[in-house]
Amino acid sequence: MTPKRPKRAYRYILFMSLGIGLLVTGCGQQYVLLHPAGPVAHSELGLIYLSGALMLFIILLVWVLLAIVLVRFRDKPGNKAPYRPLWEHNRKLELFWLGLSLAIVIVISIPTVQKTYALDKLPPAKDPVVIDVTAIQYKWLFEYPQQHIATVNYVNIPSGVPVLFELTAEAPMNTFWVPRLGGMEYTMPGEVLPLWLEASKSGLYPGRSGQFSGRGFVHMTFNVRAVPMNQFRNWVTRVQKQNHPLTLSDYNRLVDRHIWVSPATYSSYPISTFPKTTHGFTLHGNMYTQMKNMFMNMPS
Amino acid sequence: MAISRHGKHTRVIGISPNGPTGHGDEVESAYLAPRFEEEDFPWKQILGYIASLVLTALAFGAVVKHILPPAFLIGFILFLAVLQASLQLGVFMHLREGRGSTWQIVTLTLAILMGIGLVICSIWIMTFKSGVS
Amino acid sequence: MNVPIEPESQSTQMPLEFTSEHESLKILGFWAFLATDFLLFSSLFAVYAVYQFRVGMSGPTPAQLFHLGPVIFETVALLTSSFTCGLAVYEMRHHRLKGTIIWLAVTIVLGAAFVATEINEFLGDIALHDTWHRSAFLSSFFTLVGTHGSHVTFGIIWALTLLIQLAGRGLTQVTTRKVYMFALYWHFLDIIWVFIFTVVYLSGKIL
Amino acid sequence: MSNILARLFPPKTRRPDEVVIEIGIILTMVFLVYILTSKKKWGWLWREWLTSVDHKRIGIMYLISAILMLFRGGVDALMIRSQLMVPNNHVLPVGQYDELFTTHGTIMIFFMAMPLIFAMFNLAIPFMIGSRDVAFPRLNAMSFWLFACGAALFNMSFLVGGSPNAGWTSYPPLTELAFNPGVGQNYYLLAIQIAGIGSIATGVNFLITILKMRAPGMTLMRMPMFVWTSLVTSALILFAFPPLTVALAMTMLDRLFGSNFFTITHGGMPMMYVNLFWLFGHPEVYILVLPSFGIFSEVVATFSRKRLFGYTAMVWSVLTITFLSYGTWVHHFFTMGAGPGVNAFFGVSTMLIAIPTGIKIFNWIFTMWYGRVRTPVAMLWALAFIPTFVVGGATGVMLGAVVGDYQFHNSYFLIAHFHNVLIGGTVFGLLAGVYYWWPKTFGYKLDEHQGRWFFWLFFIGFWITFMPQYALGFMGMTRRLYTYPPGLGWSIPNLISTLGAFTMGAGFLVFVYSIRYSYKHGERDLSGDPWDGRTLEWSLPSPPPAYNFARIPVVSDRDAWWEMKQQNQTHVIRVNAQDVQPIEMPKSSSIPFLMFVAFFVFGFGMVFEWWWIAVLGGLGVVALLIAGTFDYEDHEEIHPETIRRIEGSLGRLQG
Repeated sequence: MTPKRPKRAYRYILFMSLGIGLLVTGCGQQYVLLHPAGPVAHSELGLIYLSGALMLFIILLVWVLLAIVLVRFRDKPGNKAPYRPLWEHNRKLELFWLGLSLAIVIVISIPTVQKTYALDKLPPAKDPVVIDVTAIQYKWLFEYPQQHIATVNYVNIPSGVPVLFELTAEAPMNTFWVPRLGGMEYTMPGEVLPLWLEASKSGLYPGRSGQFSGRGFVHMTFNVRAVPMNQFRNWVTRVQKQNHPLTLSDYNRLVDRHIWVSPATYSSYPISTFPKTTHGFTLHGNMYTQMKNMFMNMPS
Repeated sequence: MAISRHGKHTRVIGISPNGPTGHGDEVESAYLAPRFEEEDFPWKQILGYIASLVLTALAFGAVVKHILPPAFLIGFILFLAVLQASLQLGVFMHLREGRGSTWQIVTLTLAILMGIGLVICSIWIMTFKSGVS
Repeated sequence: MNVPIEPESQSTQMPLEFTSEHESLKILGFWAFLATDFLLFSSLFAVYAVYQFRVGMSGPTPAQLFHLGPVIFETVALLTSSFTCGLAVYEMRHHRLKGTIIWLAVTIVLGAAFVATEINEFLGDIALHDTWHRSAFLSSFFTLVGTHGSHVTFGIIWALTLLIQLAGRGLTQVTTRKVYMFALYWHFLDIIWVFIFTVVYLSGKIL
Repeated sequence: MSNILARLFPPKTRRPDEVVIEIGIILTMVFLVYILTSKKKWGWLWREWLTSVDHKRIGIMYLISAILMLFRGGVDALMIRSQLMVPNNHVLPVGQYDELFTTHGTIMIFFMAMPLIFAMFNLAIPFMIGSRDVAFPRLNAMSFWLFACGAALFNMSFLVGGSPNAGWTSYPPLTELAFNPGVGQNYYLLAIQIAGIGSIATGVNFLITILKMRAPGMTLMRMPMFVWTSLVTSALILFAFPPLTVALAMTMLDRLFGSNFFTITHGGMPMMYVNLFWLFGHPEVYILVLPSFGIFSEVVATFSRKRLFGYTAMVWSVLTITFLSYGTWVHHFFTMGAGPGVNAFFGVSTMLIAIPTGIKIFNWIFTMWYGRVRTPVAMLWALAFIPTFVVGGATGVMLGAVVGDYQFHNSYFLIAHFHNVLIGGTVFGLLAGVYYWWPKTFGYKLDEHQGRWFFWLFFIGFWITFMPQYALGFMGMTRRLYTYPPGLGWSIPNLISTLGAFTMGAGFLVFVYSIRYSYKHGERDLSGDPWDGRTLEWSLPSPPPAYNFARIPVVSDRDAWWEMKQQNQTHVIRVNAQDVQPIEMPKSSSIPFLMFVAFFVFGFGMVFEWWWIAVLGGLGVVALLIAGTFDYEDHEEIHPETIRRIEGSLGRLQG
């Protein structure tokens, strides 16, 4: 079987069109990971690009080498390529690919470690908005300990300001994920995990859960709406004035796994709700802050 | 060949150094040569027993008397426990004996490494949660 | 190239349990099993280490739960049984069937005393409603110590079957190998207990 | 009585197709019983198979079970893909979808890949190291029967009681009684636990077999690569399974006896399960893939007619992978907030594994360099492995880069990655092994022409199925989603992916047909060395006699058989008619099979919390253990006359 020219050209065209197709569709808006809308997602995408590019290089290198080997050393009559059945060792070659893999791993490792530490810290200069997130069977409950309002299945945040999400769960684990703002973090019962995200510009960013949590898992979606700070403040004031408070009976309805609710907004929430699921400890909206808020919000 | 460390009371039951095991070449079988030792009176066992009781008493006494700050105290009694374990392995479990005892030492060493790593890493992972500062 | 196969004449110098190549494989295999079992206990220790302060809403803390009196007794009983088990192997290596059986029987009795004390201790806890329903700490405590206890119980049953076999067949390649394996198991349990004693009971009193 | 029935057959909506499948299973069983009875084959089945301790028979039983399970897991996969084919689809009820992805993952990992690996161990290793059997033949049989017990129990959940539905990882607290009251999760826990005991026993067995039962002259550095990878796989099993045992046992205690390990009250800590599970789970990935690396090394060297390139480097990289694989488990939960120190440490350790793996890939390519590459189906699978696995490895590095994983975790990018590794690595490698060793096992080749159809359908189907899933990951689709709305851009990749899955399914059908066809018409292997092989198994007749080697070979080089052929020394494997010695072989035992029965009863009782049944089964297990220890007659001799007759009929007698 001799390689035929037309077949090669055909393959070439196929690969080219595949590549172009990927590139074109890659720019489509549906590739949410490639369209970061905040510093966290941006930083993460940077590493994805870096590792992806290096890995693509390795993949192509291996594919090309394999293709060359298969063409050159096929067992067919008249193959003029050398045959050396005892050739099993070449220090230079082996050192070369040891060095190559090591170099690539080092190149990826350094920014990985840097970014892991960097993303763990809130940017120092800005004062964050704190939002307590509770994953319920099959809803998302958002509580604003500073503003003392609550929303269900959607969350409004100010843009240009870091937002500290304090994540916990009332029931099985979920993950809190807003792909365009940044990577995910688990919501676990009995634990509070911090995650900070920031939207650079206003917009609607869909979020969802990445950890299967039971029959209604498919409903674990929410929208993040980022608006400028003044609009956010107006919204908070409006909610505090116009909406109903989240009563305990509302809350009990929320935690019932059989009841599905549409997005909702509450002017306040029982102070005990969030601590109840986390044994009285949160990172920022801890008991002290919450009590302070409670006093500040009390009609004098 | 098992080397005697106990003078004339020890009867070494051994195989000549080039005693083959039927596996591997000469280099390998030098490590894997069978080795055994047995004495005429169970001195080793008796001493081991006394030592184990003493170590236990030490650990117990140290805890009851609270002779050190807690962190050091725990380190100390853990050290004593490791001594105890080595004692059991060496004296009673004849760790170095057997046909091809290298393999049991390798397996056990790996298991101990994995076990310690498992415990320490689990504590590290599970009790240290990041806080956003 | 031609590596000679082991001549049987040399094998006679070995302890009986190692003389048959086939039987000695089982001893090495048992070491591998012990490695696995060691990791099983490591996992249990890891869980205990993380859980020891997770006493729930109303559960007792380690310091409140533990009584060192019975624990000391258990420790001494098990250490002594380890010693007697070592003597059994010593007797076996000197081809003394009677001594082997006697020391093995003593080992069984001491093991039974250990298990009885532990069960008594557990029953005491349960009488005070300190069951593992109460907290994660209690769950991990009972599981770790109970797993060790059930290992010891299994060892006792094993040793009983060995006694019957020794009485019936005497010291053969097979029975000595079995006694040797049992001894490895028993000393291994002793090591685990030393760590339970240290990490669970003594540390529980410190922290 | 009605109470019991309600527990065995809980009132759930049974759709017609389910009923059809259930009736089909029952009818198949009845049919099998009928055939065995009418042909009077029960005695044969009992003597030759159920009580056999012969590693060859056990290997074949593993192989058959694995192919059956591949079918079951594959059907699950196709149903999952059908459900996801178009947006807003409701072909399957949501509950059943949850059961499907759970059983798909669990079966493929524990009841397909593991037994297929053990099949390869059993069918190749004793031959390759020049041994007559494994170190502990009876334990080997017991391993198989424990696996079979786990598999039977797990598959029974489909018929009786209900299947588990919390994913193959089964994270609590979703699996706790409070959120998952049915018996499905009990099935998961018991089935994997019982099969896991069998796996540990296999690990012990092959560790000792390889360490101690090698033919004279076969030093560690003369072992075939597959023997090396099997050795470290066995060690990995020993070290990796205990944490799983503990995690499963604790979940079981939580569910059945009310302890508080992973509950959300009383201080329970669900994350501890995740920690323990992946302490097992990550090494498990290497348990699954290392044997394939070994098979691949054998196959590539054989079909390149060349020595394996960089053998020493390969050995060291295998050992490095083994060691590192214990230090990377946290990368499965970077997103659980263990802190930057933990994440950075485990991120770097994860990426370090890429170095030895990369070395291996280059070594394989350079094994073919200066060789003469033939491409029978076995080699095709091996060749398909390189480009596929390198993509899986590369995306693995992308996932190992911690902050990248924050975005990829549990998304379809991850799904595509691990299918790339597990299918491209494990399954391709094992299929290469199946095609490579099939003639040795059964005495005939699988049809090459049909094999090519199988290969190309499966290979192309694989790429069509999983490449769109990388795209889906970038589109933010997460795993285990029952359905999805249109407008997110997910529809077309999902449709393509489903088409690919059905292509793979078609390939599997060709494979099954090919087995049936080759059984009747396949090329018989009379030489025992159909591929011009390099290692000792090809010095034996196909299929080998019960005692494997009439004469234990003495090894002087790495590719022992190749070397013998090169030096025209092949006659040394033949035994002289005069000096045939009796051979001691392990005797069949009914204990392993009875162990299966006892464990099954125990497991069944535990699943349904019918304690007296469980106690009965448990007592049975103990009784069998005791019976085993009193059974001294575990060996029998094969008479020299028998050996002379067998060897003579194979034309393998000297003089």
